Amino acid sequence: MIGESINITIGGEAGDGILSAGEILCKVIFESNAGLCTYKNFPSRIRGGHTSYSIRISGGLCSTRSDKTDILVAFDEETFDAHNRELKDTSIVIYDPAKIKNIKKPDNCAAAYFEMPLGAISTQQFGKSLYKNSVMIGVIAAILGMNDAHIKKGFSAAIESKKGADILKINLDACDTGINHYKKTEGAKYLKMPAGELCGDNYIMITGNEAMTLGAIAGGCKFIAAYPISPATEIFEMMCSTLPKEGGTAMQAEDEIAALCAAIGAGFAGARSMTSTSGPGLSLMAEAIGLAGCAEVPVVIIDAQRPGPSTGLPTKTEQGDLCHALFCSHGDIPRIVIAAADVNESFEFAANAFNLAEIYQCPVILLTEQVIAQNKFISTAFDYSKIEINRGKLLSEADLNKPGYKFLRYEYTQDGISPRAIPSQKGGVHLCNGNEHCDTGRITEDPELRVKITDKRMAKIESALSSKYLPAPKYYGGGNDGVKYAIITMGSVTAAAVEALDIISNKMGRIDFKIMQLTTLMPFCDRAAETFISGCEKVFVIENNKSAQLCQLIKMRLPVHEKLHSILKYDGFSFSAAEIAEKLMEVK
Amino acid sequence: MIGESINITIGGEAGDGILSAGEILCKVIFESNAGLCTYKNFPSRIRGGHTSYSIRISGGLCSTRSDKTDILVAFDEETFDAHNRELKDTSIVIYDPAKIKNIKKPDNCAAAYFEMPLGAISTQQFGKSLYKNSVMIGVIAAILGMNDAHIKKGFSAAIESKKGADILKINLDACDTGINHYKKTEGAKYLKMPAGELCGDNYIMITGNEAMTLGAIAGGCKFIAAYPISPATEIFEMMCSTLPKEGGTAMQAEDEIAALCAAIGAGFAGARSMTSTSGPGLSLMAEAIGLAGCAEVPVVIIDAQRPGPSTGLPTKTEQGDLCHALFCSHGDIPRIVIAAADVNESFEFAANAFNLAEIYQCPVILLTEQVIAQNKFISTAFDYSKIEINRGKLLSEADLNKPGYKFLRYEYTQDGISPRAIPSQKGGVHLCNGNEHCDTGRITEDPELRVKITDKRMAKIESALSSKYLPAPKYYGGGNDGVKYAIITMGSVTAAAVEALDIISNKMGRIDFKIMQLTTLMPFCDRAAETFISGCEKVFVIENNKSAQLCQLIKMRLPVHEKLHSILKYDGFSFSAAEIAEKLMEVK
Amino acid sequence: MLTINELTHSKPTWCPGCGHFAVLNAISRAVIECGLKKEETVCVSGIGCSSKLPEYLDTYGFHTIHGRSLPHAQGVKLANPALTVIDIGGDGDGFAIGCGHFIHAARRNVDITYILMNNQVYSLTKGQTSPTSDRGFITNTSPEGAEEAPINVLLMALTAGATFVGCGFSSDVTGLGSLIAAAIKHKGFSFINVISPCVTFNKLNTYDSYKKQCYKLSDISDYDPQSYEKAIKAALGYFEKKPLGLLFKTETSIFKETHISLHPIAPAMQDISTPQKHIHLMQKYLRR
Amino acid sequence: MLTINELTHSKPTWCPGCGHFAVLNAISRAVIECGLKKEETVCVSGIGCSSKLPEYLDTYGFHTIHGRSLPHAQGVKLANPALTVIDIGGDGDGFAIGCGHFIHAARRNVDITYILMNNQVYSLTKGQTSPTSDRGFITNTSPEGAEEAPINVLLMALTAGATFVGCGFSSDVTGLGSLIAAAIKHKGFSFINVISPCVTFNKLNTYDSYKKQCYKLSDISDYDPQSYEKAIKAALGYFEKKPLGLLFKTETSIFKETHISLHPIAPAMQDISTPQKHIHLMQKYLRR
Ligand SMILES: Cc1ncc(C[n+]2csc(CCOP(=O)(O)OP(=O)(O)O)c2C)c(N)n1
Ligand SMILES: Cc1ncc(C[n+]2csc(CCOP(=O)(O)OP(=O)(O)O)c2C)c(N)n1
Ligand code: SF4
Ligand code: SF4
Ligand SMILES: [Mg+2]
Ligand SMILES: [Mg+2]
Repeated sequence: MIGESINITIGGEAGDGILSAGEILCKVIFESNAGLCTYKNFPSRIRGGHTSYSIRISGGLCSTRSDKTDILVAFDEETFDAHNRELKDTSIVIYDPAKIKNIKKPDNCAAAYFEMPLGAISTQQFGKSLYKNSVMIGVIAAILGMNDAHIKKGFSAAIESKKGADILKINLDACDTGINHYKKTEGAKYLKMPAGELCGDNYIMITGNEAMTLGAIAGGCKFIAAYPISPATEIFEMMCSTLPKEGGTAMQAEDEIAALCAAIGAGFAGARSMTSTSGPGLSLMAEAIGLAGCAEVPVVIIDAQRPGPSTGLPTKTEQGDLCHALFCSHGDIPRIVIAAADVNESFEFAANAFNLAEIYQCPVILLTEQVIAQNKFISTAFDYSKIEINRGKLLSEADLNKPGYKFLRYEYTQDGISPRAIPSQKGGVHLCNGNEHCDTGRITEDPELRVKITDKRMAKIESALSSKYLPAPKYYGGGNDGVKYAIITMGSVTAAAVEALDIISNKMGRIDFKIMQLTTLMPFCDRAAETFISGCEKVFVIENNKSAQLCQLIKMRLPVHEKLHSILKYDGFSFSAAEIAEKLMEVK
Repeated sequence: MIGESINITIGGEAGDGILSAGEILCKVIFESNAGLCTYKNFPSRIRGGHTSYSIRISGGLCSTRSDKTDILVAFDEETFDAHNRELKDTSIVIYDPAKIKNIKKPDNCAAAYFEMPLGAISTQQFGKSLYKNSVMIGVIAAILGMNDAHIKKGFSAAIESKKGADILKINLDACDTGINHYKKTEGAKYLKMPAGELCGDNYIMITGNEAMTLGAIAGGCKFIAAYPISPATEIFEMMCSTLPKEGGTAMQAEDEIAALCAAIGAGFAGARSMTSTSGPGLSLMAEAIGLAGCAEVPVVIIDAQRPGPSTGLPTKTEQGDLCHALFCSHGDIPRIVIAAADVNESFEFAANAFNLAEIYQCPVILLTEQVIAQNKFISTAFDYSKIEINRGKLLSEADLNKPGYKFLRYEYTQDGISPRAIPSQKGGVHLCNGNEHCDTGRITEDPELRVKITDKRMAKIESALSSKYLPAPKYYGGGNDGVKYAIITMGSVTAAAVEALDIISNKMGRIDFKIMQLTTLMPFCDRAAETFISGCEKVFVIENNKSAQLCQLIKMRLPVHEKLHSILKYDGFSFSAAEIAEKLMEVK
Repeated sequence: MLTINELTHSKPTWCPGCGHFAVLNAISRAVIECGLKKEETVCVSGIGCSSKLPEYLDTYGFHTIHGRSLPHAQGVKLANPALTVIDIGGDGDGFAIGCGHFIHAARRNVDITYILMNNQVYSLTKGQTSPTSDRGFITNTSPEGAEEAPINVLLMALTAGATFVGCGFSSDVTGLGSLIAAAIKHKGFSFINVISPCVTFNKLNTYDSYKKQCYKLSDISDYDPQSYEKAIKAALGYFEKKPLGLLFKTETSIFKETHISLHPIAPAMQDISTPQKHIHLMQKYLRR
Repeated sequence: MLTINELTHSKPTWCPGCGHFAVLNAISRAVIECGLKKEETVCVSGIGCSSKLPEYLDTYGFHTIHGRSLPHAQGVKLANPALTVIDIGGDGDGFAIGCGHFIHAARRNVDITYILMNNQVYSLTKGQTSPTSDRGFITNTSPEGAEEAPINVLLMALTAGATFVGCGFSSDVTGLGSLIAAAIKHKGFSFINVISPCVTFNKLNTYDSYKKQCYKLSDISDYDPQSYEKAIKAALGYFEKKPLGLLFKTETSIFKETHISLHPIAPAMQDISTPQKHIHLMQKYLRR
């Protein structure tokens, strides 16, 4: 449960340096032992256009945005248009008059407004307006009564190594100026910074993309081929700088088809291998996904979702790739589709995706979303000791050359999994094939063999259901008995839904909701979903897309159509807890 | 009901000229006023490998294969391996000893075997073995007592225009030789040729691919871009030779992505436009399908299905692309997916696909299957007078320039359909866009507009449900009342299922089955399916794929999971009526 | 005659100083110079900073998907050859994901104009190595510097059979405008490589560094754009010295030329209201 | 040492007389000549008659999808640089759908060998125009004759930056075998265009017609495969006179060369059993 939290939103033009200001602020907050998550909102253009950076601060961990703002900093008028609805009576609004002529205020709101010529202060004091953001951070620090030591540490963590001690000093001075300026402001109001509960050195501040990358490397990934695309680019960029030092290699492909095919080639050759992309790339990969399924090559595809269709909204968030991930590619292939909800799952699922890929020798699609991928979260440090490596039926050269053993790459087996060898291994020479083949891998058109190999291939889906590496559903909220209403979520919606239940129980005392978060979408565990739903009167499937893709999947598996109710959002933003709570509070 | 039918199967190596012999035989049969359908079985290689050509002859129309053979002609030993199970006690087997050493006979079968040195006869009589197939046709003609005039006409239709009168004469002589040879054979057995009921000049003999092509052209298609791929290549090839003469144009693209994109470009420019492909190509098109959906460009995609996954079995048949067609491409787009079951539907649906594409301004995927696409069927001539052209909300220049009218390409409307203009039209200048856009077509990232345009776009699916151009489900078998068992089919399975009911009623007197053929898969008409199913105890969904894709679609729409039972086949062959009947006869 | 203002739809969102402004301006000038009407001009693009250009131009336009603008543009032109089709895009769009389409568009010789807005970097995705990036160029995806041989787009265009190949520079809008006008007037596939600096993500290849590398072909006394050999030679030198102006031009039959001349009414413009018109095609399937 | 027999997996299903037999034979000879082992050799292909080759070769193999063999082959090699990777395919596979990948493979200079089995036609799909088909070639998809300029694959390879470019002919297995052996030994991306007639679907370009067009580069006294200019010149003449032998060869650093030398254990061969080894990467996200 997220007790009291403070939400800070800074709005302006991209050129205003809001992004780096936000990053510094995050580091300061991190030092205070508080929890935080950010919500960046920026247009698909390089400069200009309204941009905002929100930071939600809580005592403990927190992983979903708030749609109310306690402190709003405005560098331009559009900030008012975009964020006025987030203001409440206790809010404090700071605005720099430089680009603002009209202060648009929301009706019936007692928020306090303070004009702060942040740029001018910076210019006056330091000769250029460059430090206005540090002045601004000072103002925020003053409002929240932030601890001096935290500020120093935060600034130095953000600036010193990159820009040196001199620049750090100016920025700290600017921050001080801001603090003093605010404190001297007439009628200055103050808010309470949540008391940090995250003591000790076991916490990290990280984005979903960074967590995915760490997870993939921990999971033994040694090859990535990818093509830049928002919001997945950071995974590939981080891989490019990191993987070579960890013994792996990264290749920038000419397009997403080449990226996945190169990853498949590397997977065939025995490297744990992946690609990272977003919707348009995933669409292009449909044929190669089918090849990996047919030829039974392990490969991991991370899809950081953004709103489609087509190019859609490249810098916003959505959960609209589910159906494509589940059903793309002609013909029938075994595949695994899992979805991470936060940075911890990003790490853990990424690592396990490689186990699943190698054990079941099939493509594994790991879904994330822009809102997780590109925002920062404070989390407990990832538990590397929990990561196991399991390479499935990959044989050693000794196995391959046991007397009397005849290696058949696509041997017909009960569990659908055949022994695997990789090039360079003696005794494992075989043909990997996307044409229909028999157990040796050579082309066959024989109808009986076709049935046999198809049954074998598809049996893996069933086998995977019992794997310990396959993420299990997670449950939140009321226990099972007597709970009338069920909620099903995946990915980022989960945290918002969990908090929504808190809101509802606080406001109404209602505790008649419970939540199941689906982490594995394919193979689908009918039993778990059925057990969860049974006994409930209504089931709310909450998802970030237009056509209720998760709901459609559940319907496909279980005849519970009448119970299912969709709560959908597809405006490019993630759900807030309050939004969900509002919808659920109407439920009777 | 198909009454008595005769099935002829000719087997040998591809080089044996079986294909052209089959074509001649078809023409002869066509002349006799009988009905027929063929079943070609050939490997994915150019020469060699076992090939067979089956022709099923019936008095009236017939559109599904038989799995029993009345006359088997064997040029090689593999013919026995592949077709022995089709023999029955009354079957006649003709074999040319040239390449056959061992005659493998099935157990307990009284079929009559006749050695006929077809090649040798040809060489002896005409100096080369080239005419062995005409000799063979003579043998078949003798067995069936075919009419001389029909033979002459058939041969001349097949040969004369291509090869001239001299070649025709030799072939006719060879055929005569065959007839006489057989008649003189000791113990020669004879079968009865079904009496042709298809009198008059209103019949055609045509393949599914040819029918699709005629349909597309009748439907006003003026542009095709495609890339060769079995079993769709013939559509594009026929378009290349035909379309330019009909005022349109054809472009061989460098790949399937370019093909669909060029077709989308032409659709945007105002030409009725299409591409044709098979599974691997459809997979590659996923992203561009999303673009057509987002940018609302009319385009038709014909997918002639072959067995996947991946390259799979290029010359065999399957219904495995359904899920991809329904769900491919990231994000949510409006699309229409329809499936043809025979040559008549191929023609009609192809023509109407262009109406649907233009009215609903979205991609229309028309599914066919190798078994329909590449086989010949005798059918009533297509009714061109029933084809209507409806261009939907495509405005004229006069409309566009009405005083006071402001054209908005993506105007928000109730039915989701916006007015459309095409380049060259004054007053219609606009931007077509795959980025999220507002009503003018220009990029927007505004959350409210995003919701508005998404709702508009997706409203078209609902609107399309009531279109008269959208193929309605078809019903066969028992009336609604008291029928306990329902069968749901799509595409080629339908004819086999319909005949299966005849078999069951003949053999067992059971009339407790009824069939619904789904012709439109998206948008899905819940009401029709629900009405059909309600009251039935069990529903059998019969389909040509491994993962029961049609069944999954039905489950997604209706909570009838417990009633549904799948009958699946995925060995590369289509269902035969007998196979289905066998399964259904067990039903209690 | 149209004015630049009439051709402007809205204010570009490019960074101040971006080379792409000049391309927009030059295209507008060329459209005017060629006396085209808004409604007979179609501007097609892929995805990238560059590919946003049609958003700002008030002609018919199609903002398609990344790397696929050329197939779309060819479809537009083949459906209605009376239209003037200008395709634009970036170096990532055109030569990474779109590379195959470029080669095939060039050899197909459909009568369209393709303008490459070459800044040697992926900009809209915030600065990664592109296929035209110089060796050694350091980005987040090439922290040790780009290793691949950069694509010589001029040589590639000549190799693929483009019938008009030119090179412009964003710092010379006038020259670029007339080069684009010439390309539009050319019958066949015309290609113009525009050196169009990205001031935000490419600090290696700047206006200044480019200026030092460029020379005008018109200053070379014996240069002859009809000579394929000379063009190849000029193109071969591209990485050291960038030739501005018209490299190569030849007249040959365009794709579907005979069809276009035999059918004065374009595919998109044909009357399709009488399906019966095509019933003759069914004839050959009838019984004889 | 291996024998041809040991390298043979099964009987090819190609038509009698097909040029592809010679390529299979020549590859086997080259593998033997280079002293390779079965298990260290990987033969990757796309889809086509030509692409069936790995079905018949008893080394590791990967029969992938149409047009994408090169990305797969590069993935294999980068995952395990100790392997010898031979990629083969047809002109449709490599230069229609695969054209972009070819350009990028060449410029990336991964150390693999790519053998084009060029019959100027799509054969497995029964005879359509391919990107290397001669102008005027009549097929079912070009009933009036192909209109597009054929791709000059040698020129394209040189333009794209291939560091080894050769040309062979199926009627000279011995010559082809040693050319392939040289390509395998070459450090970098090597490309060999093999003129490999389709006796079934290409009646225009036959063994006989090719023979008349071919000449041996080794017969040209002053030919120097180290000269890029001479190579370009020889390639430019390809449509009239086909140069057999080694056109061009240059040594330059291969893709990821520094990485490969710094990490003697290949990515595919690394021990991955201790995830904890990478925990240091998490450090920078911890509170200071
Ligand atoms: C299929 C697909 N892959 C990737 C992207 C992401 N993406 C958008 S623009 C771009 C590159 C832009 O570079 P360039 O074409 O050179 O244009 P510039 O921004 O430099 O003008 C990429 C990779 C996408 N939109 N679609
Ligand atoms: C994505 C995809 N598109 C199309 C095809 C069909 N196809 C198979 S082989 C081939 C062309 C083969 O030509 P080429 O590569 O020249 O090889 P050849 O048969 O001539 O040796 C095509 C188009 C396919 N298998 N996959
Ligand atoms: S990022 Fe570069 S290419 Fe994009 S608008 Fe800015 S300067 Fe232009
Ligand atoms: S069709 Fe042509 S390429 Fe294919 S096997 Fe036969 S001769 Fe060879
Ligand atoms: Mg660029
Ligand atoms: Mg070929």
